[in-house]
Amino acid sequence: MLDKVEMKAIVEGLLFISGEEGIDEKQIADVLQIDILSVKDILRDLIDQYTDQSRGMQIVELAGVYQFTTKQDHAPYFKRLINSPNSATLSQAALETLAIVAYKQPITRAEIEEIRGVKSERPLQSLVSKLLIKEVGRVEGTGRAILYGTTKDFLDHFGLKSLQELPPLPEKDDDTSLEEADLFFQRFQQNLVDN
Amino acid sequence: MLDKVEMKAIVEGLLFISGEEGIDEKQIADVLQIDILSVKDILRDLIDQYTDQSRGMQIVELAGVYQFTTKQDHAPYFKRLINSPNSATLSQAALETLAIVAYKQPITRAEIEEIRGVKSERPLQSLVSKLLIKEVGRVEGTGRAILYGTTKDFLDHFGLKSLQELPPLPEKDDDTSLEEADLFFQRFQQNLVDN
Amino acid sequence: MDIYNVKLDAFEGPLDLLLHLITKAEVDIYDIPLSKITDQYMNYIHTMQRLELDVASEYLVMAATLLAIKSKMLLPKQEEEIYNDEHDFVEEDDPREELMNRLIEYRRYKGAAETLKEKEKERGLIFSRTPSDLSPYVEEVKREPQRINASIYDMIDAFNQLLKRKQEKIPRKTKINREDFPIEKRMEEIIEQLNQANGRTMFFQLFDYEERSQLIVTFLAVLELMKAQKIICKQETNFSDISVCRWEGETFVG
Repeated sequence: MLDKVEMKAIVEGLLFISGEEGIDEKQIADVLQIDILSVKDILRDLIDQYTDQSRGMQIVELAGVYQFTTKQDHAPYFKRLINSPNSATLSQAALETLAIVAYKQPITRAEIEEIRGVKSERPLQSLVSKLLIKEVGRVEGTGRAILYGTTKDFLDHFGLKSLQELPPLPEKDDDTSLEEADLFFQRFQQNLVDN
Repeated sequence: MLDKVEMKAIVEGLLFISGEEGIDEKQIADVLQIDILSVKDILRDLIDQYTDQSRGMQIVELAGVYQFTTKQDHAPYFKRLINSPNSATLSQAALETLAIVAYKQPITRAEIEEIRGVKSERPLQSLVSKLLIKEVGRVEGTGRAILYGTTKDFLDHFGLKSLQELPPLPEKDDDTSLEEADLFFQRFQQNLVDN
Repeated sequence: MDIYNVKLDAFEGPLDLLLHLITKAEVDIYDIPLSKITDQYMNYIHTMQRLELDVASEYLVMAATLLAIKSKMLLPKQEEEIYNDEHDFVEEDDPREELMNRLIEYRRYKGAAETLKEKEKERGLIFSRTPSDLSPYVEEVKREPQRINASIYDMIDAFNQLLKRKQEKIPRKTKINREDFPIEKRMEEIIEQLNQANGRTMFFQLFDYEERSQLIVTFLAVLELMKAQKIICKQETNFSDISVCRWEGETFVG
């Protein structure tokens, strides 16, 4: 049997890894094999601990789901991180979105969100404002959703002559799917022969 | 000017939002507009705090960046919730190839095959698609063979801070590792006999 | 049964097989009894062929090499090779030397691979989280091309992370084999769940399980609670979702 200190540490870890999806009391109860009441008790303790001003995160509850979030007060620093000229890198969200647009264009926002599993309006906006993607058309019919595609700036930026020069996307997992790998090597060898 | 408690809270928040991408000392210094030494000082404090047994996370330095991770001891509980990131472990062929690349980079496929004594296209391709190695250049002259080197993901995958942290390559006359490896074959044969 | 009758892919190639034979024979790698090891190697190859396994060409090349070294060692040394010239004493080459060096070199990396495997296993015990989406913090920038520090590989890397994330997410449901999943306990949990949801929940929400036995116990628990007049189940129309309510909350309304 775990003691309470240990259980609290594990719950802290669970909250951490469950990220923006959060975790509910029942999931915690299942993992620790304790009852819901004890879970509530541990969560209350943890929430108290994090309320302290000296902490960088807080635990919030939304519809029975608990998650760590950052503090509103620190927003200016996160802004500085993402907008700093040294790290003028694209965010993970923007890079993911860009990869999807590059390989699947023309594509709508809904389709991108389907692949990413999260809302993607902001990364799309940020890519449009950086002139890496643009509207390339509209879906026929009702709604007439915007279709996105990459721009010439996109090619310039990544040093590509054309979209054909995009490297192949990584396979999902190749050790397990040997057939895929086999196909790859057939094509690979074909290429060698052709060139 | 921020006081140290506040700065510590902000660094905690920065580590949190960076997740598995991690954040380096320079980025933190830029955001807080303080020097690297003060950043090191704050990080040391935070790392200490999280070392406490009652905590569910720890701060580790991986591939040159700092990040929050869960603790090893708690792994059994998290495995109930999610797949281990490294659950799909590498094949023996991939591991051997990777070891050669890691210690002899930059290195060509032909040189790797010379050491292993077998064709190594497949493990190389698998390592490239897993982003553990990448093309780092080409050999001058005819053929222009691809030179391979390890990536940042490689360091992360094996929990290393930097390439300097690679354990030393076994000595030429050290055959202890071999004996260990051979235990595997003994067990393997035993299994064959048993079944 | 032939002792070398092991699966072909248990070895990573002819060097790996040779190392195995050498270790097994407990002989010095710097002084390999070539005749013995060659015989064992050939024995292994023949066994594989008898089992109609494809023997990769590398194994056959090595077999030829071994036989060549073996025959060289059997040949009487030629005098002019030993005493080429009075002043220029040529050291006699050990025909095994090149092979020995290759084996030793290969062994080092095989050892390193073992260490990496250990490290990989250790690393697999710690978990992190997906970075937060920072795009809400991105300041609206003027519509003009910017310098961006990202390469095409950063983009592919990001896509790979996405795949990884999706892969990790599949088994989100906790799978825990509970030995005991008593109806009484499940009944309490259902009441607790109802209390949390202001006395009303959807039927399917009670069945958040993957195990058959747990589904059955939950169903029985619902029936028991209905019989004990603790809960009431309602369905507006045929095939619509069934809602489950606390009895007290519903008697007046219904």
